[in-house]
Amino acid sequence: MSLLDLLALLPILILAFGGTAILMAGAWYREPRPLLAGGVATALIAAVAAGMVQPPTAEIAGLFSAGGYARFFTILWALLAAAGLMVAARYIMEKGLGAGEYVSLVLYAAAGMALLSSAIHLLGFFLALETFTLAFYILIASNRRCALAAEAGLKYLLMGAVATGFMAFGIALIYAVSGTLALPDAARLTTTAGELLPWGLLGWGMVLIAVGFKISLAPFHLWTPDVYQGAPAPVGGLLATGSKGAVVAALVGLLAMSGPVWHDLTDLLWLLAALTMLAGSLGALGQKNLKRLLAYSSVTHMGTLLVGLLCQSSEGLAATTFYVVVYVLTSLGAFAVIASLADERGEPMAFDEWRGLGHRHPVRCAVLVLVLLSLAGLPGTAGFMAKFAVFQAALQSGYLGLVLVGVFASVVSFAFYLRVTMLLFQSEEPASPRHAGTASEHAVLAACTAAILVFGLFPGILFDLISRILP
Amino acid sequence: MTMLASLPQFPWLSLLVLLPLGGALLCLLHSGRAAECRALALATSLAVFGVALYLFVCHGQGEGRWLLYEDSAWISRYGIRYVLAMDGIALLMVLLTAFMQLAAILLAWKVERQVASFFALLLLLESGLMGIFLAYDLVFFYLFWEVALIPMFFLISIWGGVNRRRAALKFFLYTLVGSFFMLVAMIALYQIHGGQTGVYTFVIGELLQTRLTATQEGWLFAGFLAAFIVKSPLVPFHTWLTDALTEAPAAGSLDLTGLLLKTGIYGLIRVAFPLFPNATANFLPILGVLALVGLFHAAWSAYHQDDIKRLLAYSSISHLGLVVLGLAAWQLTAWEGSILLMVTHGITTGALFILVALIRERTATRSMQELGGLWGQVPCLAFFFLLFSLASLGLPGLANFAGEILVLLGTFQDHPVWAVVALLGVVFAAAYMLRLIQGVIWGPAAKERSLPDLTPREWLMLLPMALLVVWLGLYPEPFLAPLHGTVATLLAGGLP
Amino acid sequence: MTIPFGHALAFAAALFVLGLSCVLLRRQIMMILIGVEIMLNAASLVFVAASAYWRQVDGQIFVMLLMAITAAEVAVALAMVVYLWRRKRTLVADEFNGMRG
Amino acid sequence: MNHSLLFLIPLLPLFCAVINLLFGMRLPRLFAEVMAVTGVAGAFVLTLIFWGHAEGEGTRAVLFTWLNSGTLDVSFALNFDRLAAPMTLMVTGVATLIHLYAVGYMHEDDDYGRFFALLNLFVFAMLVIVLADNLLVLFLGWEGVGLCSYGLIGFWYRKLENAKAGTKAFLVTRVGDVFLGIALLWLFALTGTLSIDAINDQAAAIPSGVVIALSLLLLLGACGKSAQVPLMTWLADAMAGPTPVSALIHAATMVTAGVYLLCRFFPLVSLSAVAMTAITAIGALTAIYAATCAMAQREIKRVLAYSTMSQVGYMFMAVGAGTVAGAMFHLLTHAFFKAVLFMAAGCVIHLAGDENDIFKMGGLARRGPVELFWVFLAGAVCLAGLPLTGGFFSKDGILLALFTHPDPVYRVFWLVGVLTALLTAFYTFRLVYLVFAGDYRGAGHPHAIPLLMRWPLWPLALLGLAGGLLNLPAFVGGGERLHHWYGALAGREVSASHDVEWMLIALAAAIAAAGWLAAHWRYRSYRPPLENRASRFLLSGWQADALVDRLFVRPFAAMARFCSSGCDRTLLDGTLDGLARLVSSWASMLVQLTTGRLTTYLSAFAWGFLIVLGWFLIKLVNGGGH
Repeated sequence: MSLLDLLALLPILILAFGGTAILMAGAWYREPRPLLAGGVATALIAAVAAGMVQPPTAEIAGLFSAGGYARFFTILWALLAAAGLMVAARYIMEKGLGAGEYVSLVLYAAAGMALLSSAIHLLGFFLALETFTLAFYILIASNRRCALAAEAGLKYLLMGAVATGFMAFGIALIYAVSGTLALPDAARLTTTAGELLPWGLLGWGMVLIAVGFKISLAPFHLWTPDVYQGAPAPVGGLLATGSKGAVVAALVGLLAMSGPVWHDLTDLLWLLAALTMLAGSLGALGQKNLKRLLAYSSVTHMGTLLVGLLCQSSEGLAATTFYVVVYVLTSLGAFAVIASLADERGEPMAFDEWRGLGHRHPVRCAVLVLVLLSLAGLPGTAGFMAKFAVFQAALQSGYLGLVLVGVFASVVSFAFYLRVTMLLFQSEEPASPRHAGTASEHAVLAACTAAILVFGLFPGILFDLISRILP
Repeated sequence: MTMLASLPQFPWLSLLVLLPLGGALLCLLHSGRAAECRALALATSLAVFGVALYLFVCHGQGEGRWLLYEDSAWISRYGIRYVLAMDGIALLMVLLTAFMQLAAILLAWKVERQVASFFALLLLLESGLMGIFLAYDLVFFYLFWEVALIPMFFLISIWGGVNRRRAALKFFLYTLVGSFFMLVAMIALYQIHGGQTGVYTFVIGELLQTRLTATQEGWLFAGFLAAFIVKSPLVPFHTWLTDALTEAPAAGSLDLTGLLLKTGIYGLIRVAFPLFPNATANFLPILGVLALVGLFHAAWSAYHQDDIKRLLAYSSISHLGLVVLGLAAWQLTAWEGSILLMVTHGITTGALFILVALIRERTATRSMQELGGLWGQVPCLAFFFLLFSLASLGLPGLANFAGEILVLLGTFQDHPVWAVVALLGVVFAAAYMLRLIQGVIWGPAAKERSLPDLTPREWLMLLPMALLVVWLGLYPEPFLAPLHGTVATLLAGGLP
Repeated sequence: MTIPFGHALAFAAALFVLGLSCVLLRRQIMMILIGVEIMLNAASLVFVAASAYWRQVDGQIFVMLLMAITAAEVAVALAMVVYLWRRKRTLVADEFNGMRG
Repeated sequence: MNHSLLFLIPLLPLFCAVINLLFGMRLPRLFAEVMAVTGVAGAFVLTLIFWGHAEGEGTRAVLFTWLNSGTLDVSFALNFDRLAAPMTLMVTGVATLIHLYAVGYMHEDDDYGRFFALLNLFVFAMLVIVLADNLLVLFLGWEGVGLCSYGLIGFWYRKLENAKAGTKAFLVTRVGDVFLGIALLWLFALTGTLSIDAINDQAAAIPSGVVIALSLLLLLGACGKSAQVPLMTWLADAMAGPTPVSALIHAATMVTAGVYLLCRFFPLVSLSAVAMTAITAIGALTAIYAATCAMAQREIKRVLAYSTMSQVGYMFMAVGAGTVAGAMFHLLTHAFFKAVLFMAAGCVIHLAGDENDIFKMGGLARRGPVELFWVFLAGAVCLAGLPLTGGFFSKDGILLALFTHPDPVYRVFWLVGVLTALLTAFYTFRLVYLVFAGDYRGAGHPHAIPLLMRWPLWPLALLGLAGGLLNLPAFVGGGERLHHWYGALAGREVSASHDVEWMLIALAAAIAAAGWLAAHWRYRSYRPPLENRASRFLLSGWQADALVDRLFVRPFAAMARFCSSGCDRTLLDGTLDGLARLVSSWASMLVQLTTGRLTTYLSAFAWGFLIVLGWFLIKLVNGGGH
């Protein structure tokens, strides 16, 4: 770890040490406002550092790359952390949580995500994954007064622990078969082919199970609705966007570096993708709670992302990256709306708490409608361009079957999203008005809306950026 | 096709599409004050109508394939371009949209709930429709195809009738399924074309040259057909329309029947037929038979209805069946008749929906048992109702007859049996329209009511339509002139 | 006398399956956590065996880090267990089914 | 004089109609009445002025192109030729008198604006039919006439059965229009043009089978409008309209439009003998059918309606027999005396206190003005065909044409014609005796008959009586002026030896006398109507309505029910809702999976692991070939 490596790792160091500093400060100085401001500042500085500072070396100690791709996602996760903190500000102050602890945990999570996105070594992959998972274990259960939060925390913890078990055993098998942990060669498994190959594939299978838990693929997604419902909205926002986005970013990075290496895994991935899309969309159809609906919708989106990964073509990877960025922005918007409406009676979750809110809070409900329509894939919004790109890539690689499943899932998702939008603007027995929301929340909402519309109508900007950074 | 470089002239077509959008945003900004929103909406739609009229007058007789053509890059990664192209047919549709929008806004003058968003949605719908009629790039077309659905969905689900939500959801999902198949077919065509010529683009002009095998063409044509058949409700796929129309608010149903139904047929003419000539050729007989079945099924169903709005919905389906039959005949006169019938049907059925709304405002009912004897109570309204019903019935000298006779004359050339059967359908039209007229105007008044006759606003809506109906019936020449060139090229395999 | 690589793998696999079945069958949270620990140890075993087989030190470094992470995880898990015990006076996993559907 | 002034003839009534429609109710009543009458009278005067243009080939006036698309180029064009001129004169003349009569008749009715507008509109539409140069303009007039008759029959819309009668008339005539439409389409496909003269010129080129089909289509189209056998059920119910309407539409003009159509297309129709026989058969069948029904009718106007149907049947027989001049001759005389009869019937109804049933009248000769009886008698005498009257010569001309037709089957039609003449005489005088003879049986108190309702009757009565002079047969020393007027258009030259003609004239006179005597014997002293199955059968027009109802109306309604509730609601909506329920059942199944208990979530992990293991074993089995 020479000085140059440290310099290359600068943004993540800023996040980590910033978090520690705020944690220490929080011990003496309980006043939440400055701590939050400090947290947001740290995140922004890290983002600027990632953007400005040209890393001297391409790789950091063989574990993480510092290339354009990694820095792009470092910026994204840093901005996400900043937005998450801005959304959580009012929540922390009202619930009287330890501002220092919350902010530092979020910053550690951001650091973990940035590391994961730039991991080029299984060890780095494993370390980064565990760092932000641990941070989330605590963040989810942070609201001591709410019983459901504890339950959600427990579920996430136990499932996470089992997943870590699978991940570790998987990596071990890969290491046993390929003799190396560096990702491109480990993935290729060509060096020691012969009779041990299936065991290597089993190793990758088990890593896939752990990844499946993390980005809630079909059979491993059952925890998602409960955790999203239990976790407070700001944490749910980070969980839905950051943790999933980072893992997918890592997989994209892996595939981008090593080329089409997963041809043995394709039929397994095909099955998982189809199952996920169906489970997500059908699950959401019967929901009566908005956060659970968002959870299932995130499952569907992960299925579509898997379709993008499956294509293993440069088109597919660019489409998946675009999809991840758009998905992160839209989901954040959705949870930000829920957080901004939360008041002393808690967050509006069940449908009859949302009935007719459109008349009381027209602007924010309009944003929510735009977000939902973007999640559904209405043309004109970023969601459509993302889905269009993935479908185009999938068709190019000949996965017509998956595209048709995707079409069915999209139609079903339009159904339940539109049912929510109708609910919002229902005029008979409307629900009581909610909190007016603070400036910081409105800023985040404005940013998300702008992103959805800009990337929807002028996606060229993001596409060019992605094609430049993808190796 | 040598890309017609966008002549450096005023971007009229972009103005047509973006002006209503601007109006909608302004309406939302003034959401507080209802009066201002109404004035704003009216001003915008008047401006759009002015532009459309100017284009009709000045740019009506261009010789080449396109009267106006605008083209600029949009998403270069996928070769998606911002292309707006107007030919004779698009010109008529744009004019119809602008005119009907004006009537819709006047009709919606008495809306109380959320006036601003109602008018904003109406203007957004207009912008979507303008886009559908003008866009010449597949993804751009698809963008407007879906964007036009959203305002209609909200209009029905918020301001609609009793079970409006079910109808709105059914309406949206029905057309959505069709359009998703179109999306997949679009992408597949894009890739095949790219594979063959190395040029990856979505502009229809370019995609016309793709050489497709029979199976490929069949499947892609089926994909596009799914979207357009559902939208121009051919019979087995029409149940969404009757629910949506009966539940939609007055202005919404006016736009739905007057314009949205035309987008389906317009899509066939502009996108599906030119792109897949051979698949179209052997699909035409099926299309013709479907149209005929639709014509009769809708006529019979209309005869059985009690709710006058639902009866008019079925009558729309029946008329559009005749329009599609005209297209299926693949003959110059038949096509011009179909397009003329699309315009006149928009006006006559639109006017009838206005009248139904006015009757509902006065008598708070739409069922024929409770209506009747209106001639005595509201003579002017009843006269207009009679005039437009007769026009919709196909009485010679009024609007629909010109279109219908052209369709029948054209269809008879190659498919005499179709024309004769369609002519029989015209008697069925007389049956249910006369039942409607008798149920509403003549006969003893079910309940003695003192009803106010037409107010000046209502006169302003109905009089121009009445004059237009008579004018189109007697001298449709100015509206047929722009069509000759365009229809000829489209029929000749349409390689511009 | 080095143990053949296959035997180590088989043993580790058996250990892994044991841990997994402990996780699935037991209803107490504590026992589930113990099961997880067994699975992690099985992974460490494979690492050590592989490192020996490949004559590389990577595996063992991984094991060191794995232990560190396991420790952190157990710390957080036990904190959660204490917190849950104080709330619900029970540690049966299925008691916590406030959210469903 | 510029040809396009010809357009003034139809446009004048249209202009007055529009004025009446818009300002009729606002301006004083007199203004509307004057506007209406001048509209039609003006057209009459213009026809006289333009009479010169009709000689020779006639003049054609074109206003502007109506439809121009591809090969089709149709414009609003009028053709004022030999055939059209007398017809226009008759229509405008009779219409003027009937308008005057209507002013008196509708005196108490307050909705006069709409009435006069519709009446004028009707005259406009009729003139368009008569003067049309191409089939499309003819179709415009054809449907316009249908619309006006619908509006006028259902004029007193407050009573539902009037509105129903109007709708029935419109629908049945619309069925006829369909056949005309098919002929129109076919002719355009064959000849590439819709101008009637061009079609007639190219008629020879059309293959014979097609000519037969076209002629039958034209025949059915004509039957619709002229209420001939297959499409005749609407005429009897059309009497629900006010009497001037019945007089104008259902006596003089609309019902003769069918005959006029056949005359217009005579060059085409006459090419096929089969078609001509069919026309004659239809005419004969309708004549005998209507005559029998007229005998059993109870209402005065229904008797006259059936008699009109019967007389139009005669005109069809004349066209079928090949003599256009004979048909037009009978058409003109019939227009005069039938108009008189209807108008007189209007006065009679007034006298009987708005009572229609002739069995509740009687002795009206004494109750009202005495000349009413004489004018009614004049019309009745012409209808019955007593010698020297207009009706006698025109009917005799037709019977002569039938008798001298080369084809033997026409003898049968001649016999039917003679029998119908007998029945006609009988029911005419039955009507006269029941209405005027004996003492008053009704309860109503008589309304006063305004002057305007009495004065216009006389000219028509005289025209009816002196109608014979129009086309006096040669052997009686007549100049056959109408026949020469038509020249080439007149059709077959009817000539027979002197003794045959005298024999026929004697026969006709004897029949008329016999009919009178029978009626005299039967109804001189009042007898209540006999109620038996036969009379009820005849009263209801051979159960035609019931037949049509069972054959068409009921299956149509059943099909409508099947289509809308059967197909749409259950089948289509059913499948959609079923699909929706299926998908939501999947959804609820899936949702049950998340039971909330941790053990199920962990078991899901196990299932996932099993999938991977299964996939791994497959890979193991086929050697991990990659």
